[in-house]
Amino acid sequence: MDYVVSEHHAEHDQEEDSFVVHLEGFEGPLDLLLQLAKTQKVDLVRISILQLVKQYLEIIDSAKRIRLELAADWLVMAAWLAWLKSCLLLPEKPTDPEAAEQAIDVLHERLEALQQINRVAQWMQNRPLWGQEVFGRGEFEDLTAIDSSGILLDMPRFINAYLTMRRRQAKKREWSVKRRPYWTVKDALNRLRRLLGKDDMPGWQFLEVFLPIFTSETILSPEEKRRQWKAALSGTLLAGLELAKIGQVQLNQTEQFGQIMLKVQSSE
Amino acid sequence: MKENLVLSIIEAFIFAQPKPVTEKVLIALLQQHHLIEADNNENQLYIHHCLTSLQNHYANRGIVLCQIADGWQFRTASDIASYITQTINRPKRLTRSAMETLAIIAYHQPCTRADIEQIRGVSLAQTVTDHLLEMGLITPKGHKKVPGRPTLWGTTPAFLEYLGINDLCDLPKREELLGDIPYQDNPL
Amino acid sequence: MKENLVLSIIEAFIFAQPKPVTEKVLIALLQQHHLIEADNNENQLYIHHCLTSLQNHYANRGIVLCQIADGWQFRTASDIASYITQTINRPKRLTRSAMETLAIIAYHQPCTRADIEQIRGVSLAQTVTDHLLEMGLITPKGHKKVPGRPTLWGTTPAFLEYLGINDLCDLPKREELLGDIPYQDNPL
Repeated sequence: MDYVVSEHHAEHDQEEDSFVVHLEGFEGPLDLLLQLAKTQKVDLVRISILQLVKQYLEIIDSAKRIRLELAADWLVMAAWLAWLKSCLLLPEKPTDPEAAEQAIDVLHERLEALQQINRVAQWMQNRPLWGQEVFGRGEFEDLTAIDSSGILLDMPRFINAYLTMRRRQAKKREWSVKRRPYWTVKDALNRLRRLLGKDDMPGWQFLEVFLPIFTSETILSPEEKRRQWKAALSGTLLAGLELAKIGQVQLNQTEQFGQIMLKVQSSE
Repeated sequence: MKENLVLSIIEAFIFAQPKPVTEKVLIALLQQHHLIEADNNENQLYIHHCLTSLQNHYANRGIVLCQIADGWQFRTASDIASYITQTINRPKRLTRSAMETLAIIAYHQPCTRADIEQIRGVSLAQTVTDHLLEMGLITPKGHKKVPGRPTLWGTTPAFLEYLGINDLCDLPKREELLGDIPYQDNPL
Repeated sequence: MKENLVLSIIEAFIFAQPKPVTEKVLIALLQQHHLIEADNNENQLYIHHCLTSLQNHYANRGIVLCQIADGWQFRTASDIASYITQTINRPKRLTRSAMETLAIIAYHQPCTRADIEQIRGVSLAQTVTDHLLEMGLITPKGHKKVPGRPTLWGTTPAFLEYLGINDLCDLPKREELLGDIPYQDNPL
């Protein structure tokens, strides 16, 4: 086989090359079939399918001998047509005669559809095409005038501008939380440390003893005064707890809500 | 006198526009200048009469007024193409596979790539559709409701302009194409 | 017969070219197709005769053939221009500072420049009020009886027209608008 191919190759180098090119010139197996059908010079409906199939198989056969890598779709078509040929040649064979008829119809339809498209494409190619043979005006005129005498002012825009501006201005004002003259934990801690450093604080003392004496420059309402005292007491308690934690004082409360007592932790 | 003005306006307007001008736009233009009445049923007829009159005036000249893609446009006459084309830098004609693909899309739209491949019996290179898309001759028209949702393709108004026809109906009929006489129509 | 062809070619060629076409180019084109002789001194005259003939054909129509920048070009007739020109309204947008100034004047009128500056918290350029004045949106409303007698500003009827309201009372109330703005005070 190899030998035959190479001999063939040597003998018909020129012919063979042109043949390969010839096959590639077709847009697939169907296109080749349509071209073969055209050589029969009869209506597609009356065409001899058998003759068509024979021609196709012959071409594929010779092409296969030259180029073994022939594309799959060419070979698939060849296999299908070979089957169709066997049906046509041996109608008495127990193969389904209807299947063969259907296959012929399918082939007819596909060839007709392709032929139709071939002709439309040809018709389109022959038209004087825009940009090829027929041209429009080289330069177009811009016939639009822009009238910008009006002003873009409407209620939404107007209101939006006012609001945006007022919001922006509102944001610029500084807000500071009014400082309340409450006794803080920090204040209490400082005061406790200072008082406990003195020697005249032996034994247990009431927690309230450590509260500061408030001298307010503004007159406070009784309500305010009570809140001030409560803040000072809780501040001092927290400070006491803090000192107890680090072992500087001891705290004692004998009953719920009872008086809280505080004592300096002895150094030993 | 008034008719001359109307003809001049229509002529100048179509002439200046880059795209075909529809009769609707022309009617609106004339109404705007009170040259025809608003909401008159005869306006359509009148415009058509004017356009035909203009078309006749331009018969057998270098420029012709044609009805393209549902509108009207001035174009160079196709019978003098050979005289003026040589000096104008022309894009390449479409390849056979591109032209066939375009023909299939035109006749079977909306259709998928698989439909095109089935009719032509060969696989369709991406470059072909890309090129047609780039030329503005085809456009996606949604997706086919099958697994994979392939794109459906259709032709554009630019396709009609390219071929110089008014409507898809102006393409050759199926029956005309199925005869056994090889189709030969060269209008040039 | 030959003259008609020459006229058609010249007509189509000038039509299809994006730039004005010189007579030299036209002569070369016709020579290329052997429609005029090579190196004939009368070619120039002949082309000129053709162009004049075309120009006469287009006299009193919607399109004119005119000589522009050493070449020939088709243009729409200038007397038709007003009919086919479409006007697009593109109203001017007020700048942010102009819009805000206008809003302050509308809500706090009559007010002085100093009032506006106090509310906006920035100084007000003279050009802004000049611009609003020029557009007819604000107008002087006398002088404030304080040292320096600064001008008091107010809005005009044109301002109401733009907003489509009858009266300043139809503006949304300031209290409604500013309800959600904290720490508001009215410096006026």
